[in-house]
Amino acid sequence: MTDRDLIQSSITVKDLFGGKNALEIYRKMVLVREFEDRVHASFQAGLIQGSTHLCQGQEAVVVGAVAALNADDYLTYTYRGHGTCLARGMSAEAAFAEIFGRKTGVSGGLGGSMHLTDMDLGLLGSFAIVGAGIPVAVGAGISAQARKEGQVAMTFFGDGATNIGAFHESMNLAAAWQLPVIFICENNLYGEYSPILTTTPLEDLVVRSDAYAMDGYMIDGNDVNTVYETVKNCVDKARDKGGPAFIECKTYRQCGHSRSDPAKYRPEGELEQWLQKDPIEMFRKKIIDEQLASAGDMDEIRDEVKDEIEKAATGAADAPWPENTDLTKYTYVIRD
Amino acid sequence: MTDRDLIQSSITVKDLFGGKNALEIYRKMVLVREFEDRVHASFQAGLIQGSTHLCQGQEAVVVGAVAALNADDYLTYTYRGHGTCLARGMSAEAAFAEIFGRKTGVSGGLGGSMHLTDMDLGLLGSFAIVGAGIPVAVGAGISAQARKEGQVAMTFFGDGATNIGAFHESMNLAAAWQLPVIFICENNLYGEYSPILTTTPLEDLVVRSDAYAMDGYMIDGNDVNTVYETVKNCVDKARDKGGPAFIECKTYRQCGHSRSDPAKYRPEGELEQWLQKDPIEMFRKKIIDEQLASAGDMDEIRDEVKDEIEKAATGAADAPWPENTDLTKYTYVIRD
Amino acid sequence: MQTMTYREAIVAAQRDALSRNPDIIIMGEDIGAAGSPFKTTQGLFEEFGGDRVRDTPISENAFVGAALGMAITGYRPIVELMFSDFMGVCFDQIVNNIAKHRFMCGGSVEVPLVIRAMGGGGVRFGAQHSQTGETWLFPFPGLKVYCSATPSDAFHMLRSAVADKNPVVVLEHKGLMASSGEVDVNADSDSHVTGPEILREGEHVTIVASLGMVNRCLEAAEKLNEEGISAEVINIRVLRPLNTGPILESMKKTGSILVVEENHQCGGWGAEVISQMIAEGFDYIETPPRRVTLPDWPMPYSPPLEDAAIPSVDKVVETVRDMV
Amino acid sequence: MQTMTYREAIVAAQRDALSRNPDIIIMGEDIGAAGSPFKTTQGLFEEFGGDRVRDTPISENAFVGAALGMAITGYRPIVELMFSDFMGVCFDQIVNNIAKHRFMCGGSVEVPLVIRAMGGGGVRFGAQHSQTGETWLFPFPGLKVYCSATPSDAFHMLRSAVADKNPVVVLEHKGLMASSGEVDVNADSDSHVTGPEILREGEHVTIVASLGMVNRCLEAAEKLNEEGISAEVINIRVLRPLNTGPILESMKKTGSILVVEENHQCGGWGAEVISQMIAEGFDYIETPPRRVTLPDWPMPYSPPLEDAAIPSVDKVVETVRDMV
Ligand SMILES: Cc1ncc(C[n+]2csc(CCOP(=O)(O)OP(=O)(O)O)c2C)c(N)n1
Ligand SMILES: Cc1ncc(C[n+]2csc(CCOP(=O)(O)OP(=O)(O)O)c2C)c(N)n1
Ligand SMILES: [Mg+2]
Ligand SMILES: [Mg+2]
Repeated sequence: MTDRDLIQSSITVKDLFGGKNALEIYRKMVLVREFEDRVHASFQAGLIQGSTHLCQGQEAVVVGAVAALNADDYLTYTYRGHGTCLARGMSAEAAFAEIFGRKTGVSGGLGGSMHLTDMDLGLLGSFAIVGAGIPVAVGAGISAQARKEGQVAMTFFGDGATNIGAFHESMNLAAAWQLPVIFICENNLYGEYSPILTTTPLEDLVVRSDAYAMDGYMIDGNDVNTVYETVKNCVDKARDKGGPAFIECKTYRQCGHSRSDPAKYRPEGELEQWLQKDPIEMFRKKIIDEQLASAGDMDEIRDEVKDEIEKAATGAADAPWPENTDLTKYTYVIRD
Repeated sequence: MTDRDLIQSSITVKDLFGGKNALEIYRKMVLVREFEDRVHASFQAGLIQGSTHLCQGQEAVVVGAVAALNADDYLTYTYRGHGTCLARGMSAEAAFAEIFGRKTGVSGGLGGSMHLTDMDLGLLGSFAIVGAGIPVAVGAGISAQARKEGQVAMTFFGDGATNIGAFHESMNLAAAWQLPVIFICENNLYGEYSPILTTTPLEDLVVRSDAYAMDGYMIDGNDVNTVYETVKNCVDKARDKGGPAFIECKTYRQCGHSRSDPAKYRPEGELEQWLQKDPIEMFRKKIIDEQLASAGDMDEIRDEVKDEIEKAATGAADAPWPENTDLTKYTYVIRD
Repeated sequence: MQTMTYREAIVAAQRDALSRNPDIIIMGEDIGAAGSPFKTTQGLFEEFGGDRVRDTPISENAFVGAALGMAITGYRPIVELMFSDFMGVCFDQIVNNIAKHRFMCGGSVEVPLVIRAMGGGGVRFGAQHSQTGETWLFPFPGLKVYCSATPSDAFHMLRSAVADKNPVVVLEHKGLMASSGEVDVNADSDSHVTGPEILREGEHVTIVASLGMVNRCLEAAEKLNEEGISAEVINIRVLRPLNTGPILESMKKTGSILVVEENHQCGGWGAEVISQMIAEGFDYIETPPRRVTLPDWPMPYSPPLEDAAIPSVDKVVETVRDMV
Repeated sequence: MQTMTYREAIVAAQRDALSRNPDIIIMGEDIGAAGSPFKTTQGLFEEFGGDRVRDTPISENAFVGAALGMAITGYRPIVELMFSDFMGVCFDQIVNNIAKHRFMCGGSVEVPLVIRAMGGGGVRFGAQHSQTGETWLFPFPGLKVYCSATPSDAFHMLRSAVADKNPVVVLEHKGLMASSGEVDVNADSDSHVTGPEILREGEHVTIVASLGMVNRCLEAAEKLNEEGISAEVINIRVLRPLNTGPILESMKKTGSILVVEENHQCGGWGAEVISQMIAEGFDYIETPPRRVTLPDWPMPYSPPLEDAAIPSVDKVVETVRDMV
């Protein structure tokens, strides 16, 4: 049965990552934060139309979970998936360009903010329909199981998504077939503007894994140590034919749901409380406390990242629009 | 949390039903059995084309559960729902006529074996798509809650149906809104030709109610006492704003899945074992043991039912076909 | 007569319905205190309370199916689907259950429910959030399908839908939310759903359009007028049950017909309209009927590509020029 | 040449695929040891084992979505949907994910998967188990949609679908399962999916049909022949991408066209075919094109009503008589 206590890792950063990797983890988290901040600014500035869904505050989940994967593993994620893509190594400039609708975007501008993909990185798809990417990850898990090379598939989704049929059917199928699929539930307490308890009869979604006799863990999703440690254990087990796992990461969406949502529906003080547990600040503090690096070292990393983001965003903004041509060949594979 | 032990009632038939009602319960169970046997025979005889899905062996579930309802309650059920309809009081002749495709059928022959309904009895619908009737019951539960007259909605579905999205979404919605909906899962161990464990990672589906913080019970579904007692308690609670409940009834489909399926996929001896626990025989024995009636009394009831079925089936077979006319008015309500 | 936006008209029709009929319950995602992402239920939660304006979980299949259950047990639900594309996750309930329930019950039950679905492109939401939903529903008897092109439509068609004893899907267009127009709230709503409305009279060509295409066709007609081409513009309004009578009359007059729809050509209602014109007005057709539709690929995200995909005023003008 | 039933052809095509390509995996409900309810996978489980012929839970949305995941990670799934009507519960995956994934990825991925769906009426399964599914899929670019009308189609179209790099939905008809015909298993499968096939040549009228309607039209042509009316009968075979070229050629010859489909008129592919004929062959049309379709109500269960609803040989004969 599922462990229903909130898991918090007690391993040191050093033991878990080693010094150098720890800074790389830190860099990735900052990269995600800076990227999302820039997307927000670009939206406000009119450089992006349509919608964006950002993940500031959830960096420990995406960076920690992705760090547990190998290069040949698979991922599916959502409209709120920029962070997953960057953590996995997607080019920030190509990501910006996609979000800006440019020809140099990861999908040549055909996809957009909700659809960043890069097959070479195993970034199989970002799905804009709630829950729709989960079965796709299950399929990747079937491939992994059939190929017998120890690959795993990981799928990211929100708390609200656990109320949709696709989640349920996918959990059941993965468990019934003992597929190497890692279900990462980013429980950021809200689905759009609705607090979880207005739509869901329980707050600790880990309970749901019992319904499939699946391993389940509820973890501090703002602590990248905890995320990495838990996910790594599950991934290793899955690689070794140990079947799927469900990991509920308690976290918080520091921004609004989408576009320029000011998130006025949040109770007073809630954001401030969660800002105290900001995943990047928490990790930074641990690194300093463990004397793996100085504040100055990390400021330097942040400044580098800021530069990188500035360059990437500017480059993307300068990129050309896609040509207005016949798009049939992007719709169908045309025979030679 | 859900009670995970198999519940078996210890109340006597007399205390639970009283003598007269017990015989009525017995009569209903025999009625369902005889009806289904006759449908089967009619299919074999070519009087029915298409398909039929029968419920011999599951009579204690449908009769016991329906007995716990009031006249103004609502029900949804499945293609395997003849028993539910008869238990609720649908005319056997009109049911036969529908299955035979006749004008005098409950739906004038438009519905068929998989679609017996009678709005006057709260028999809202028999759904041929697995799981599709469950949300409809949730809707009836919303009406019941809004009307505030203590009505409940009950929905019947199989073990296999708990793997489809509609089940999950409905359980969640009913729990989130604390609707008066009673979920009756007829776990007959098979979905079509597949034993439950080939498609589902656990056998005791009651566990699934925890995923919605919903009351859950796992009961001996072949013991009509147990079914009635458990369901009645849940119904009473739901009427009293106590919210929904999930009841897993362990039972067995004595026949094949549909049509003339010989059910060869069953392990040897399994059917025989379950025939030992035949719900009608078990109840009959209890009645005799408690001296509420004699074997002769009950034979008499059975003979009466047989006559009734004979008459109903013959009447239905003699009924005219529907006229071949414009069916628009059955498709749309046409304005006057 | 009042001037209001399309969005306001949607709110007004629901307010009107909630006030008149205590059996009406609205359900959808974030439609309560949040007033819905497109602000189409704004103020209703405050006015009518959480029992009648209900926030649902992200479980479209359950709450659309629940709407059927409510409709056949005495209530009248109005369900909001934030994007028409989400009909995919509840399609079974819409087309197999809701559309067929009355029929399968031998006509013994009425299914008075409304699904409002907001669709359409032009707002940079990408391939999974830009479909109008018209072609999805067009094949299914048992459903009524309305398309609101103006604030007046948005108000009256929704109000008529709510009063209907049949299941009605009202398709609305995201791109029209901020558009404004005159609404006579005292007019007879039912007259809006009898069929196509002639929005502009003309002599040389009949243009039939729906949803976001209607305004573009009116604009095109204006331009064509400057060139001496007189176009009659018809807002089709109701896809099911389809009444092509007024279109036929128009075509008999103009001898030529152009359909403009924000759908792919295959499965579009334009083919049906043209086929009916051919069947019933063969002798009146002077030039081959034409269609302007989406190209045969999903909606691209990039603004210039999306703009190029959606039938434009210019494309309509050119096509008409080519016809007459 | 071998004689086999439609059902056997389906099994044979899958056996062929499984033998040739180790990346092919079949999934569906009760398709393993049970051989599928319509016996369309019989013997495959025994021959290829449970890893390649997989029984699924009743979770169409999950396993159809999983097929997409498999296709983009190196495997080639063939999914069986026992009844086409069940596309309702996995429609989102089919039309929003599978159809659009390649496009949303900027063309950087191939999606080689096959969905086999068995549909159609005439077998007394009622309103929720009798739809062909043609109109459901017709609107969606990104999908290929095949309709098998003969054992040869069933074999070759499925085999070609399996070899395709695009997602293909192969629609099969329950009523044809036991029908038999010649299959040249060594023929080129791809030639079966280039477009319509002329099954009978004629001079006076072109009849276009799909699935279960094809045989009825051939029978009607036979009857008409006795009356001196010569009908050309075309099996449309591929709805997407639609290639009406051979139909146009035929119509240029006969000057008149009748479409027969087991779908409702609204949303049917017949309207598209007619619209294309009008657009491209306007000057060749001598009589207004006609359609014989289902009436505009769900499929009734009662045998005489179901028989009356489905286009019959007599109805086709009468309609042609009326045209020429
Ligand atoms: C099927 C479906 N319904 C509704 C939506 C609209 N929608 C987009 S995001 C969202 C909230 C999802 O909440 P959650 O799963 O918690 O993820 P989060 O956005 O918090 O990361 C909703 C309702 C959608 N995209 N798909
Ligand atoms: C969505 C859907 N998938 C598949 C089917 C075909 N089918 C009909 S009954 C059935 C088995 C259902 O099993 P269970 O829920 O256990 O109910 P039982 O038949 O045992 O009463 C299946 C797969 C269907 N009707 N609907
Ligand atoms: Mg959330
Ligand atoms: Mg079962």
